[in-house]
Amino acid sequence: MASSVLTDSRWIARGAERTSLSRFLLWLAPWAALLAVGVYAAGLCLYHGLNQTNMDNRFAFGLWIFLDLGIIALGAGAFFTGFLVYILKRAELKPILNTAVVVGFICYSGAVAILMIDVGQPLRAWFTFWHPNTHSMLTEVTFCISCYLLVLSLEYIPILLRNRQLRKLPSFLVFEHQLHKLVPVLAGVGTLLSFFHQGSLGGLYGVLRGRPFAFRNGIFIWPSTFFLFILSAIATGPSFLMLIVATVEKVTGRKLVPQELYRRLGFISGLLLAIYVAAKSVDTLIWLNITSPSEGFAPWQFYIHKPFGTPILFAEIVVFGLLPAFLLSYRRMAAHRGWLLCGAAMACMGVLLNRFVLTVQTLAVPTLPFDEFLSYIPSWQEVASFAGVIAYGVILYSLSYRYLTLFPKGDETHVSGN
Amino acid sequence: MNARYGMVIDLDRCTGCGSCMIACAAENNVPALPQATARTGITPVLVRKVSNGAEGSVRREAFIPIMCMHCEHDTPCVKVCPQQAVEVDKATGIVMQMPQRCLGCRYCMTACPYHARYFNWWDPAWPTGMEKSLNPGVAVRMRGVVEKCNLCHARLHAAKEKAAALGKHEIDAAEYVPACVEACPTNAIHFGNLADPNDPVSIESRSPEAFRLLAKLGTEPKLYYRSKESWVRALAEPISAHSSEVQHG
Amino acid sequence: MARKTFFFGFGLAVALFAGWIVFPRVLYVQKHQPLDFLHKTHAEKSGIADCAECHTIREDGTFAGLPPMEKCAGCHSDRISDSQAEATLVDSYIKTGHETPWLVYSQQPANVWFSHAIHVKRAGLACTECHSSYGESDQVRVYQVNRISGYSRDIWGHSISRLRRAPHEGMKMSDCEDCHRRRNVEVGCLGCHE
Amino acid sequence: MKVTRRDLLVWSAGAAAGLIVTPVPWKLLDDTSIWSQNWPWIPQPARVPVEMKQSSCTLCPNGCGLRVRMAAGWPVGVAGLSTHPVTRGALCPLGFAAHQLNWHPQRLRTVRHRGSNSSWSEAQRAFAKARAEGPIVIIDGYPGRAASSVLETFAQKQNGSYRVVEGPETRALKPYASWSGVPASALGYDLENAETVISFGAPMLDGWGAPGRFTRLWAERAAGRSDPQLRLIQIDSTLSRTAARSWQWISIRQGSESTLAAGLAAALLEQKLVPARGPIPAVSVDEAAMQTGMTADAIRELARTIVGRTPAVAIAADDNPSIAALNLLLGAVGTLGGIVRRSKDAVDHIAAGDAISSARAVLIDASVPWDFIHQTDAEVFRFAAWDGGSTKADWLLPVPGFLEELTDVPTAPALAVETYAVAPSLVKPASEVQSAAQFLATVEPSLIPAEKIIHTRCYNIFRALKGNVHGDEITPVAKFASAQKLEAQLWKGAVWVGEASPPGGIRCELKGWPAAPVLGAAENWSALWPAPVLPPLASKLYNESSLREAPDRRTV
Repeated sequence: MASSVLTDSRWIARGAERTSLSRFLLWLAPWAALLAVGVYAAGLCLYHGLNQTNMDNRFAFGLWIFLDLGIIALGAGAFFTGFLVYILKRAELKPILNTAVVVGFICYSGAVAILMIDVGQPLRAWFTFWHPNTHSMLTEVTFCISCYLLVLSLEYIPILLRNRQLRKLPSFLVFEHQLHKLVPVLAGVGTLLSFFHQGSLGGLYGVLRGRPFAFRNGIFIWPSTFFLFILSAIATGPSFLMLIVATVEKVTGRKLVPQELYRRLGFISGLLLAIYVAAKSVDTLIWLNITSPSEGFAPWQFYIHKPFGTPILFAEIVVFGLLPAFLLSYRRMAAHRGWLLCGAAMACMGVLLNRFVLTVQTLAVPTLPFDEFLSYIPSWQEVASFAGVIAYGVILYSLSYRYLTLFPKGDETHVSGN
Repeated sequence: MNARYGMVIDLDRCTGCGSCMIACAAENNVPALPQATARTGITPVLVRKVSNGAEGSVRREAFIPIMCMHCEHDTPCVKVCPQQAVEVDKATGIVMQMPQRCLGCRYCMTACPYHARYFNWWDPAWPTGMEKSLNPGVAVRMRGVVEKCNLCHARLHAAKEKAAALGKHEIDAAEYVPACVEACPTNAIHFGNLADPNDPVSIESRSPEAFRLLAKLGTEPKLYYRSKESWVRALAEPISAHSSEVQHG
Repeated sequence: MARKTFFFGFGLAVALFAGWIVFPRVLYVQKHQPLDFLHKTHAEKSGIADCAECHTIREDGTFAGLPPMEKCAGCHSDRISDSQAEATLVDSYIKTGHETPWLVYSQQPANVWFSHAIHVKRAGLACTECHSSYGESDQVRVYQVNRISGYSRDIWGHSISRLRRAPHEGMKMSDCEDCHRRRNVEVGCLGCHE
Repeated sequence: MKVTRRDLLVWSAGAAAGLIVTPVPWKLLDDTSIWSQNWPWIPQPARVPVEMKQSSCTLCPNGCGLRVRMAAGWPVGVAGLSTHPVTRGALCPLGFAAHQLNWHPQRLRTVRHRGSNSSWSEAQRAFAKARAEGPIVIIDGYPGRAASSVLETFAQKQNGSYRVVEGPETRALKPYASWSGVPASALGYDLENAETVISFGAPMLDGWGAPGRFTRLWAERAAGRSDPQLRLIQIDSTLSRTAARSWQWISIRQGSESTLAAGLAAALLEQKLVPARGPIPAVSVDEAAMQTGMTADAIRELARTIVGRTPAVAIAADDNPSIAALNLLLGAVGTLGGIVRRSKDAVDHIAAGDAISSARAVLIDASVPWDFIHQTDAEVFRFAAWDGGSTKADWLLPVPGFLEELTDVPTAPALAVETYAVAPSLVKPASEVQSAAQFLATVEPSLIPAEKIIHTRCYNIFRALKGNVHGDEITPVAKFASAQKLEAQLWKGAVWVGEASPPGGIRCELKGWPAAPVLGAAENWSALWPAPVLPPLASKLYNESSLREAPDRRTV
């Protein structure tokens, strides 16, 4: 028995090579510490209330909303890969499917956890389901995200149940088998749900008639940001997955997926990003010339406040939009792993910048003529809560990687030297 | 007939004394917390200082009380609330905020262009014994919920109840006067029914001196301002020729 | 398979028993009224016929709720019977001048504004519409209070499932809303909330 | 049968499935959300009947008319009394939260002696000892009340001295008092009939005089009008709150108010805008222009503006003889719309600011929330409801707080007519409180108690048959059948208003143009009153808005 305490080989998939348990625990320790700090900070916020944050009546949304929107956008790789594999039958993407599910699950569950801290009365949050205001984008977001989290859990369970020990239970095996058959359906449902909540997250700000910086005219009942968010999320989701897989390869020292898959992901990402940049540019032009002036705001006014000058608009569309689209889709650049990953990172930064501009700059710029420009610096509790979510993600992914089969075994080959 | 309660605030009369702010807070059991600041405190009415931006003897200053404008069309806060904690009351036109329904997501606060919504960052507290001075008829809000001007609904309740006791269907207009209106030492705040074209406030709201803040947003606020001074009227527009500024608090 | 069914069924049965039988008993604390006040006796012996004789609506429309001790003292300034309740009333409350700490079955929370004047005087509702025939009761009910919410059980209603409750049972917001819907009365949130 | 781990697992699955169809999860979800709506640590107001009472505010000598909402014996809301003849429904911002003051953490509830708790009997012993040893100076923070009369009588019996604290409005009337012999407390401004008001830094719209008195006049006759019936000309070195709203703001160099007054006088005489009926200023218009930073032409134009709409009256922020001399020249002394004498029988009192050297003990009756304490070696007995901060008193003696004491309300400073009101005790006083007058009555039983003096004063009003009583309606005193009926009206919050005194009655004898005062008075205004004890809600103005700049500024 003593040996079984020290080793966890019983739980590791047959034939898979994993580092020793002690090294693994050593790797986990700092993340666990960070998670503990995060849980403590979140506990402070729940116990004492949101006065623990540096948000205020004008800056009613802060770091959390920005990062929530960010990680949900990055987590879009989960539904999009499922969509590509099961609906569009792009089988070559299958090797990253499991990683996509796990990353998606981490992003969404983390976002939901942060949202629960971010509301002032979490005990009453279920009222949204009981007394929903169907006109609110946030209702749409809440319904779709909770449903999609359920879908992600259902997608995650088969991966979990294929663990060496768990599959010994016959009923689990049956359950897994049944669920597995469901996965294409789940992918379809997930795509639908994601489509709506990615969109309604964009709509969240786009509908704000009272915030002309964010307000957008729409198509049907949805403002243009609805569609831009979907586009930008599916454009950067694959890039983020690429970055994750590259990081895992780096950390584990193993080659997990073929280089061709990187290029494939990069091409998809780059192509969609190019479409997004085009759409975003059109939208920006419409907003500059029609939407904003019709509400009585001269758009240049939004850019007179440093550091939110026009360079940020340029950075969003060109530096972190057009440029990574080029790096990812231009064959000669994408052939270099370095440029490819650089492009992917820039694409992810672009989507984060877009979410930042929409959440933070919207609140910072004045609406009333006698308002002043505001700034806000998150408190340590806000930062720590979020760092806790990142730690949670790393830990959950590490555990999943170690004990579950995320990648096809054939691809787990040693990279020489490391 | 349904009423549309609204106000016209004569900015030429506002001296910025702050009586409305305190009367409002006292009426609505708003706590005064020592840790609250200009950015975290609850001031359902907030008097702000504005200027024409000039310096020296040509400088002009005015005071402008900001409160919920009770927007009538496409009310930004009502539309965004995920669980119907905000609604426009059909009978009165009052934009009602229901703290007991609110989950504290603060989406409505980001939606409000007037920054007239406030979040309870702390649990309310009073020095020992001072809770005896709380106004009966207004429930104290707990932390984690949004609140704003509900046009002194406790006074509307009292007026309705009195009317019912007397067997009347309509309230006596004199019985329902919001605290800020009552408190103003220069009678700068005029309160009335905009649905009645002959109501003095209704007539005043149509005066060429009357204006509304950010009217181009199309939300049809029921709070009007008026001034004889053109630079004050220019505050209606977000882009003014003068670069207006505020006291930094 | 049978073994599995047994354990599954056993777990199910335990949960059902705990949820339907034990839980309501644990959730509510039983409290007794400070005095054995009987509406029926008062109606019969003192000829009080109208609820409003004691539960008055004041001139400004506000509802006085339970009558103050001085109203009781009108008849009970000294003991007028030999019961224990009579002795408690006169000795502990009337003579000391303390108000009786009645437990109000229909107590609504601070955030609820309910106007008896509007419902009784304008809408012409009978007291029994909401309070059932409590005014004719000849025994004192046990007062049950929810441990978590602090509400009287009458708000939720006696039936824990709320499924087959009597027409007058239950004073939750949904009950108010149902009645308003039936009568086509629309009041909005702050119509009933403070 | 051996129960395995798997059995337990299956059992749990069954239990979980069962639990879903019991009320447990759903009722708990509902109850916890209800709990969050009724957190036991959130205080909620009691459901008690509310009744309306009328009274007068006694927190400062302005005596605003109050409408007090009372619930279960406690005040739960304060508003202005619209039938009040002076304040007409207005209150200072502080007043709207005055009902919180009795619960202020700095409320004095026990006798304090040099930082430690003591008792009334100890205080009495100490006072008796001091009284035996030497003269006692009594400083009255709110002169003119029945209680003031008790304090004054005691001081006379002791060969002691009775001094009063005067507000800046009263101090600004001091020059006329010294030139005419009429006490400053008997003088007032007839603003109701003035058409031009030239304020030399007096915060006319920001806490000058009784709340509502000038602001309501201004709102009705001036606000927003390009050619108002009442012209408010504000002379201020900065764009003050009043300057911002005035008809005309004259910006001058800080501290040059006296010079401008003299310069204006010179300009008036030079342009023959007024008859030469007073002293001749020693400065020329050009010299005044140099010192004030205005142009000579601007001063001349201002002079023309002033006489353009008369009656015109200049108002100083504090004791400033030059501005008083300007009023003499304008003919604004003893005339309609100018400075008037409102009472025949007021007496002059020594101002509290004068040095106290010989006193063995100083008794300060500061039942107002502001403190004013002077350096003295004598033993100081300070009566106050609130510990207003930096007091060096040896004894802090708790007095009844807001609405807790029966007192009367004499005429507010700077009024044109006499008024009288009674503020009955509406709230049960905190235990262990005693007013200064009550305390002195225990020391010296021969004193007539304040309550009796109030009855006498009411009776005297009835007997004089002059003026009107402003209650729900206005009733002439002559119409009252008995003194009791009149008194009952006053007890219910009605206010007696005397008759306007005929013009004249102030004959100023002034040799030459007075020298400028040492202090630039206008700048000193906000420093006159140290930081008051504010109701928590009033502090919102400072903490939660940018409306009021400095935390040590006077709020009323």
